[in-house]
Amino acid sequence: MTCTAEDLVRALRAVAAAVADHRAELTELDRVIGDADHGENLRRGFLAVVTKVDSADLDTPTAVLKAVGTTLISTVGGASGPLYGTAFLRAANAVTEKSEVDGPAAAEALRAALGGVVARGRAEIGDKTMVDALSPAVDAAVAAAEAGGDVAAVLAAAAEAADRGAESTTPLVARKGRASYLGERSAGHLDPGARSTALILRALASSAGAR
Amino acid sequence: MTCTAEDLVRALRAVAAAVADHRAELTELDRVIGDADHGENLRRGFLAVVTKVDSADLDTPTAVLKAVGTTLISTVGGASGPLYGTAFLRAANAVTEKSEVDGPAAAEALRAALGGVVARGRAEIGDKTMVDALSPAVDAAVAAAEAGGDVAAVLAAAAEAADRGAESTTPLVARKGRASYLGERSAGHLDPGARSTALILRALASSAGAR
Amino acid sequence: MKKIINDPSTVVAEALRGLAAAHGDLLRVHEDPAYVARADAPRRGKVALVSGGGSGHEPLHGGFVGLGMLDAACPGAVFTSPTPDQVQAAVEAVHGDAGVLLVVKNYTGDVLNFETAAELASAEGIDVRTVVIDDDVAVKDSTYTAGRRGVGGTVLLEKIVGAAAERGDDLDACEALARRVVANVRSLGMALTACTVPHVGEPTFTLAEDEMEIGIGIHGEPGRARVPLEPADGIVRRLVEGVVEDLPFVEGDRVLLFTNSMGGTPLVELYLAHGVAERLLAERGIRVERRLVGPYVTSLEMQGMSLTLLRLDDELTELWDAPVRTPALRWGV
Amino acid sequence: MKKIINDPSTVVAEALRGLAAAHGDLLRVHEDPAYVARADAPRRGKVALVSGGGSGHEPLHGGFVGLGMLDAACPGAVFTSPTPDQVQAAVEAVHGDAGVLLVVKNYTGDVLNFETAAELASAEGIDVRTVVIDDDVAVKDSTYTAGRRGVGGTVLLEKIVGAAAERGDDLDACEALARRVVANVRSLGMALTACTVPHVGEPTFTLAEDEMEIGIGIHGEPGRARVPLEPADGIVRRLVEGVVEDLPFVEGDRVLLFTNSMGGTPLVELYLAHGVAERLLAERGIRVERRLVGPYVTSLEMQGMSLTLLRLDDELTELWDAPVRTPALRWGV
Ligand SMILES: Nc1ncnc2c1ncn2[C@@H]1O[C@H](COP(=O)(O)OP(=O)(O)O)[C@@H](O)[C@H]1O
Ligand SMILES: Nc1ncnc2c1ncn2[C@@H]1O[C@H](COP(=O)(O)OP(=O)(O)O)[C@@H](O)[C@H]1O
Ligand SMILES: [Mg+2]
Ligand SMILES: [Mg+2]
Ligand SMILES: [Mg+2]
Ligand SMILES: [Mg+2]
Repeated sequence: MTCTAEDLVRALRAVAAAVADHRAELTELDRVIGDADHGENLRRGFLAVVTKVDSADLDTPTAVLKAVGTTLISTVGGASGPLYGTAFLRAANAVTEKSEVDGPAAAEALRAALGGVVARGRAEIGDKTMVDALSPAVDAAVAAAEAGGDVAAVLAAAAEAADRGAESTTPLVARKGRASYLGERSAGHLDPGARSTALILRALASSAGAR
Repeated sequence: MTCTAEDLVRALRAVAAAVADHRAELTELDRVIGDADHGENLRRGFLAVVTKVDSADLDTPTAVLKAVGTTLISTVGGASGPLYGTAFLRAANAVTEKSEVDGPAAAEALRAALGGVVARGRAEIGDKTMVDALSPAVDAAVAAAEAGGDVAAVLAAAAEAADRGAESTTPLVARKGRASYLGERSAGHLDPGARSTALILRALASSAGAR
Repeated sequence: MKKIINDPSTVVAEALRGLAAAHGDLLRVHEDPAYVARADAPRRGKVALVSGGGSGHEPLHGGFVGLGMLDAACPGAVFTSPTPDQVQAAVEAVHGDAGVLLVVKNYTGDVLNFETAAELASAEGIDVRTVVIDDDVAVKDSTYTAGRRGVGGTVLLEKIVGAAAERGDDLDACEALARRVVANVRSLGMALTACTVPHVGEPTFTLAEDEMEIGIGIHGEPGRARVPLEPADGIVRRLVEGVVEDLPFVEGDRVLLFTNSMGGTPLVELYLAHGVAERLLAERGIRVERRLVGPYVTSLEMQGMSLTLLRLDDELTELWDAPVRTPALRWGV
Repeated sequence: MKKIINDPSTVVAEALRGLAAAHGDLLRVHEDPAYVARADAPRRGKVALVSGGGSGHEPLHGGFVGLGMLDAACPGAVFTSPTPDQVQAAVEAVHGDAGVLLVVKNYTGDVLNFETAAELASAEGIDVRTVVIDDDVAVKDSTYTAGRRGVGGTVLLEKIVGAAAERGDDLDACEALARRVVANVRSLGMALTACTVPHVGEPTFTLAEDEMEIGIGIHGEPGRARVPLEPADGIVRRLVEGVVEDLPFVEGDRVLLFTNSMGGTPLVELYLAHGVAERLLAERGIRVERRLVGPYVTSLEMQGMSLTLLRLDDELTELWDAPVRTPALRWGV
C-alpha cells in the first residue's frame, strides 16, 4: 500500500480533526509550562491547511506537503509554526518526483522533517520538545521500512514510538522553548509539542491504516 | 449638671473611640449604598480631632467645638466632612460666651448644628441622610431641656431619638448624596451618615451620663 | 486584597511622592495640605484652572497638571473628595491674579468641599468661580437625586478650558466655555468587575461571572442596572445609545469620541470597543472628528469602560488640538 | 471569563480596526496579513524599524508606531508571535531603501518567525538585520535555556533606535546602537494576579490571595518563584536588587528608570512603587536621570509591575529626549 496526494489530503483532514478534538488538552498542557496557546495555534493552522488543500489543485504528495508547510508557517505563529512548517517543507522535498509515497519514502520524509525541526530549533533529545517525540518516531519508521513495512506500517510504528517519546518528556527539565524559563519547575509535565507530534502521527497512521 | 470644656474634650475622646470601634460597620453600610469610605473618613477625622483638642489649649466649650469643626472640615473630606464640620462650627457659635453648657444650651447647640447641616446639604427629613437622625434628636433634646433636663438628660434623649431616626432610614429611597444614584435600589439599607450621627450622639450622652 | 502598597492610610501620600519624582519637569507636589501644582505656577495674568477629587481615578486629576491644562489638582483620600484647605492652598499657590476656575465633579462631597474652599479663597480677595460637571447619563437628573455625576467629560473639559486659559482667555470667557462643554458632553460607563478600596480590603460590590453593571460610577459604587454579560457589540451599543439619545446627538453632529478604560480593561479590548463605537456612530451619521482612547478616568483596578461624546464646534476643536504637556496628555509641544 | 470582546478568534483583528480608527493621523492598519505601519511610510532613505510580537501587550508594539519610533509593528494572535508573512509584508511596505532593522523579543517563536521573515525579505534584496532583545533577568541565561526573555527594555530600545533612524543614522549605526541598548538594559517583573487569554477562557495560572509571583513573564507564563505577598517596599526592593545586581548597575551610573504596569495595576499603585524605586536607587548612588511610568508592556489584565533600568550616556539620553509621536509615547513634536 502506498499513499497518493489524495490519500494525503484525506489524512490531513484527519490530522485537523484530531488537533481540533485535542485543542483543550494541548492548551492545558501549554498552560502549565508555557503560555496556553499551543492548542489554539495548531487548530488555527490545520484549519487553514484543510481549507488550503481543499481549494488548491495539488496532485502530487510533494505539492500537498509543501502547501501544508507554507500554510502552517503563515498561520500558526509561535515556536511550533516555523518548526512544523519547516518539517512539512523538508518532507515535501524528500518526496519530490514521487506520485505515491511508499514505506521507505514515508520514513525518509519523516527523517527529513526531523532534520528541519532540528535545523530551525536546535533542540536535542532530552530537551523536552517535539524532538523527543519525533526522533524516536523516525527511528521506528526507518526500522519498519527496512523490515519491508508499507506506509501504514511505517506510520503506525512512528506513531507508537512518538507516543512513548512524548510520555518520556514528563520527567524532563526543559532546555528549549518557553518551558525552559521554568527551570526545575518544568519537570513533571508532558511537553505540549511532543504531545501534538504524537497526535499528528497517530492521525496520519490511522488514516493510512483505515484504507 | 453642666458640661465644661474639659468635659467636652473627654466626650470627644469617647466619640473618637466609638467611631473607631464602628469603623467597619460604617464602611460596610456605605459600601452597600455608597462608596465604602464613611467609616474611614470619620475615623481619620476624629483621630485628628483628638490630636487637636489634646494639643491646643482650649478653655471654653465654644473653642473646643470650633476646633472640632475646623479639624473635621480639613481632614474628613467627602460629603460628611463639611456637613459634620459645619454642624460643630454652628454649635460652637451657639455656645459662645458660655464657660459651661447646661441642658438648654446643649439643645440649642444641637439645633444650630442641624441648621448648619441643612444649610450646607439642603436635605429634608425623609431624604435618607444624617438629617433623619439629627432632626428628631433636636426635637427630643429641646423637649428634654424644656422639661428641665440637664446636659446628660438632654443628650440621652437626643441619642435615643437619633437611634430611632437612623433606623427609620432603612426603608427610604435616598434623595440626597451618593446613595441617591441607586434610586429604588437604595431602599432596604440603613444610611451610614444617619447611623454615625446616632453613634456620635450616643457617645456624647454616655460620656455626660458617666460623670 | 492584592495591591502594591505599604499601608492603606499612606497610599495617596506615597503615590504623590512617586508622581513628583516621575514628573519633576512638569509639576510640583505639596505635601500638607496635599496638592499638585504646575512647575511654573503661578503664571501671572493667566486664569488658573484648579480641580481635584478623590484619588483612585488616576491619571485624573494630577496627571493633567501642566501646560495647557490644569494649574493644580487636589487629591483626596481614595474615592473621597479633598478637603477645603487643600483646595484653598492650591488656589493660593497657583492663582496669577486673573482669577481661578474650580472644576468640580458633581458629587455632594466634592461640591460641598470646593464650595467651602471657594468661600475661603474669595474671602482672601481672589476671584474664584466654580463650574460643576455632571455628564453621567446613568443617573436620573431630578430634584430627587444629587443630580448627575461628573465622569469622563471632566478630562475633555479640563483640556479644552485649559487651552483657553493658556491662550489668555479671561475668567468670564473660561467660565462660559466650561459651561458650554458641560452642556455638550455626555458619558455612560459599565463594569465587568468591582474594585477594592485599600482601606476596605474587599471589593465594593460583587458581580457574578455572567453579569455586568451598566451605569457604573467611578467610585466603586453600584450602577443603574445589573444585566447578563454581553458581547462587546451589545455592551458598546448600550453605551452609545445611552449617550447619544440623552443630549441627543443627531445626524450630522461633529463629535469627539472618548473611549475610556475603568483601569483594569486591557487596551486590546478598549481599542476593540472603540472600533465598535466608531461603527455605531457612523451608522447614525454622527461624525467622529477627534478621539481619545485609554485609561484616563479610572476606578482603581476595575474592569470596564465608559464612552463620552462631546459635540464639537470649530472653537472646541481648535482648543482640543492646542498644545498640552502633562504627564498623561501631551501633544503639540 | 469577563472581557469586552465578541469572539476570541477575532479579538486582534477587531482591536486593530479600533486602533486604525483612533489613530488614523499616525498610522495605517493592513488587514491580511496584519501589520500596523506609519502613516507616512515608506520614508525614502531612512532606516525602517520593524517589530512585532504576540498581542495582549498593548500598547506594545502597535502603540509605538509613528515618528521617531517604529515604522511598522506586526501583531500576532494573543501571546503568539506573528507569522513570517506578516513581517515580510510589513518590511516590504515600509522599507525606504536604507535597510530594515527587525526588533525581536527573545522568545523561540518570535526568533524563528522573524528569522524566516528575514530570509524571505533578504531574498527580495532588502538589507534586513535583526536585533534580539533579552533584558529579563528572571531567566537564567545559559545554554540550557532559551535564554532571557525580551520585556520592558523593548520600549526603550524602540524609542532610542527609532530616534536614531529618524535623525538619519544608517543601518550599521542603528544596529550597533540597538545592541548597545541591549547590553545596557535589564528588567524584572512580578505579578499579583494572572491574566486570561481570550481563547483559553480561564487564568493561565493561579495565585493564592497571599501569594505573588516574582520573575513573571509577559505571556501569562509563571515566573521564577512564588513567594508570600509583601508590602510595596519589599516588592520593589526585590525588583531593584534583581535588576541592579545583574548588569550590575553601580554607584554613579546615570540611568533611565522605567516603572511598568502589567496592565491591571492602577496608576496610584504604580506611582507609589516608582517612588520607592527612586528612593532605593538613590540609596545606592544610582542617578535616575530619565523616567517612564505607566502601562507600556502589559500582559492583558494582569496585576503586577516590572522595573527596567537602562544605563544612560549622553547619546542615549539625547535620543531618548528626541521627538516622538506615536499613540502611546509622544513628546517634543
Ligand atoms: N527550540 C525548539 N525545538 C523544538 N521544539 C521546540 C522548540 N521550542 C519549542 N518547541 C516546541 O514547541 C512547543 C510550543 O509550541 P507553541 O505553544 O505553539 O509555541 P510558543 O512556545 O511560542 O507559545 C513546545 O511544547 C515544544 O515542543
Ligand atoms: N445633602 C446631604 N445632606 C445631609 N447629609 C448628607 C447629604 N449627602 C450625604 N449626606 C450624608 O453623608 C453620608 C455619606 O458620607 P461619606 O460617605 O463620608 O461621604 P461621601 O458620600 O462623599 O462618600 C450619607 O450617608 C448621608 O447621611
Ligand atoms: Mg505556547
Ligand atoms: Mg461614602
Ligand atoms: Mg466618598
Ligand atoms: Mg505562544
